[in-house]
Amino acid sequence: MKITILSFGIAKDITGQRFLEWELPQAVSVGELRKSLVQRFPRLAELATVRLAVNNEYASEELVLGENDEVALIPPVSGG
Amino acid sequence: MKITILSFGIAKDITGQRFLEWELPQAVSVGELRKSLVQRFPRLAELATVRLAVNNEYASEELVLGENDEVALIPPVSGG
Amino acid sequence: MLEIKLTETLLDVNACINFVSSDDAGGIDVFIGTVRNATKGKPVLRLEFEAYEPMAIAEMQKIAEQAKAKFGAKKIALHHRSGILQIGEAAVVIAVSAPHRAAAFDACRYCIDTLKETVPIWKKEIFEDGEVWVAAHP
Amino acid sequence: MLEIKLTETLLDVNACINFVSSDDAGGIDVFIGTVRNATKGKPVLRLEFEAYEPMAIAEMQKIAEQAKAKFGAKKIALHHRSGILQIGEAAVVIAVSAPHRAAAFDACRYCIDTLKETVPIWKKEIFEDGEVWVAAHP
Repeated sequence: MKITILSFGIAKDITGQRFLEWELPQAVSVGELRKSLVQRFPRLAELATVRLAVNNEYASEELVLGENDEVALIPPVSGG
Repeated sequence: MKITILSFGIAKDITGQRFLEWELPQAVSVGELRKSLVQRFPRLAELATVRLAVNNEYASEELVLGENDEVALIPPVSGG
Repeated sequence: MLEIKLTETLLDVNACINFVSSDDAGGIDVFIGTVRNATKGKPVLRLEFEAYEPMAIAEMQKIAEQAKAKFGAKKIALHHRSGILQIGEAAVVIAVSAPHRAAAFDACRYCIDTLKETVPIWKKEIFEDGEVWVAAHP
Repeated sequence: MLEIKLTETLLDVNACINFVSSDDAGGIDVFIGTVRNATKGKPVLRLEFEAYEPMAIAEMQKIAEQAKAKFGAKKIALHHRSGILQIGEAAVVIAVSAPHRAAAFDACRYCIDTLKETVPIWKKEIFEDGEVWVAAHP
């Protein structure tokens, strides 16, 4: 199963890329994806928070990802 | 002792004049002036409130008036 | 820095914002009070504001000074109309800048709330069939 | 009625005010967040705002809808800059009209407070000697 991962702000500095494509086994939850991301990019753990959004909506850790989902790494926002 | 009395808003409709000049005995307080005003213009008592200002400042009822003071009748304000 | 104005001409929101803008203020809050076209469902044709001018200006100055001291506002512009106003025109414009937004909001709200209680300005609503001094009676 | 905008060009405060103005709204509150010239005493040269555009717009829309429903606001314009901003430029403009002023203040404040918590936009401060993503670290 393929998903797209978008990185913004300092998260992009850490992952090094705006867009990543990842192959996942079926039935991976947002929480499980988070663990894989931190394993692959340990500096993500240094951030105050990283929320994950799926298809333009903040997602709970339990949400199970589907084919072609767009996941975004949302470090602490600072607009306004 | 002479004072000037200014009336605004509905108070002017009641007194009928923007400026009144009144002769007062010495040592009249704001509270005493208020009584005389209501006696002379009973409809002032129908207003929600009438504050008295002396020389551009809200005055306490105890303040004693002096020669040439400018007293203003301030019905409920409604600016803004 | 404070700018107090009581004027018979149209209020200028941009002038208020420009006055309070500064490179070290992070937030500006602006309140604009406009003339509504109806009161309790009854159409209002226009308004007239009467002011006890010297005292109104003195009270507005006091309010702005208090807001600055109380909330740490940086600059405040407080402009009020007098005379005849058409529907939709601004009766009051208050602009406040502050280092942080909470102070800008709080100071601006303090200004309009206090102005409506203490500044000697009176609004008369002109209807098709008569006119009424607002808030005069209990 | 809501107007949501995320743009690389200068924000227009008057356009926001005009959008929310209406003959039956008694109060308009406007918040303008500007780029400050220093952070903790250190001079800032300029700012860059990065946005996750579709989600930022969706979140701004949600916030405006909530503010309208929660406080009885009438019209809301919520405009945010992206890209490079010079000192003194507006990063965000929020204008809210409501029948009564308390609702306008409360809705406007709700919009900016919530925007700063949830809208996926990131500010990078550019200093003489480097650059920093704001609020990234604990």
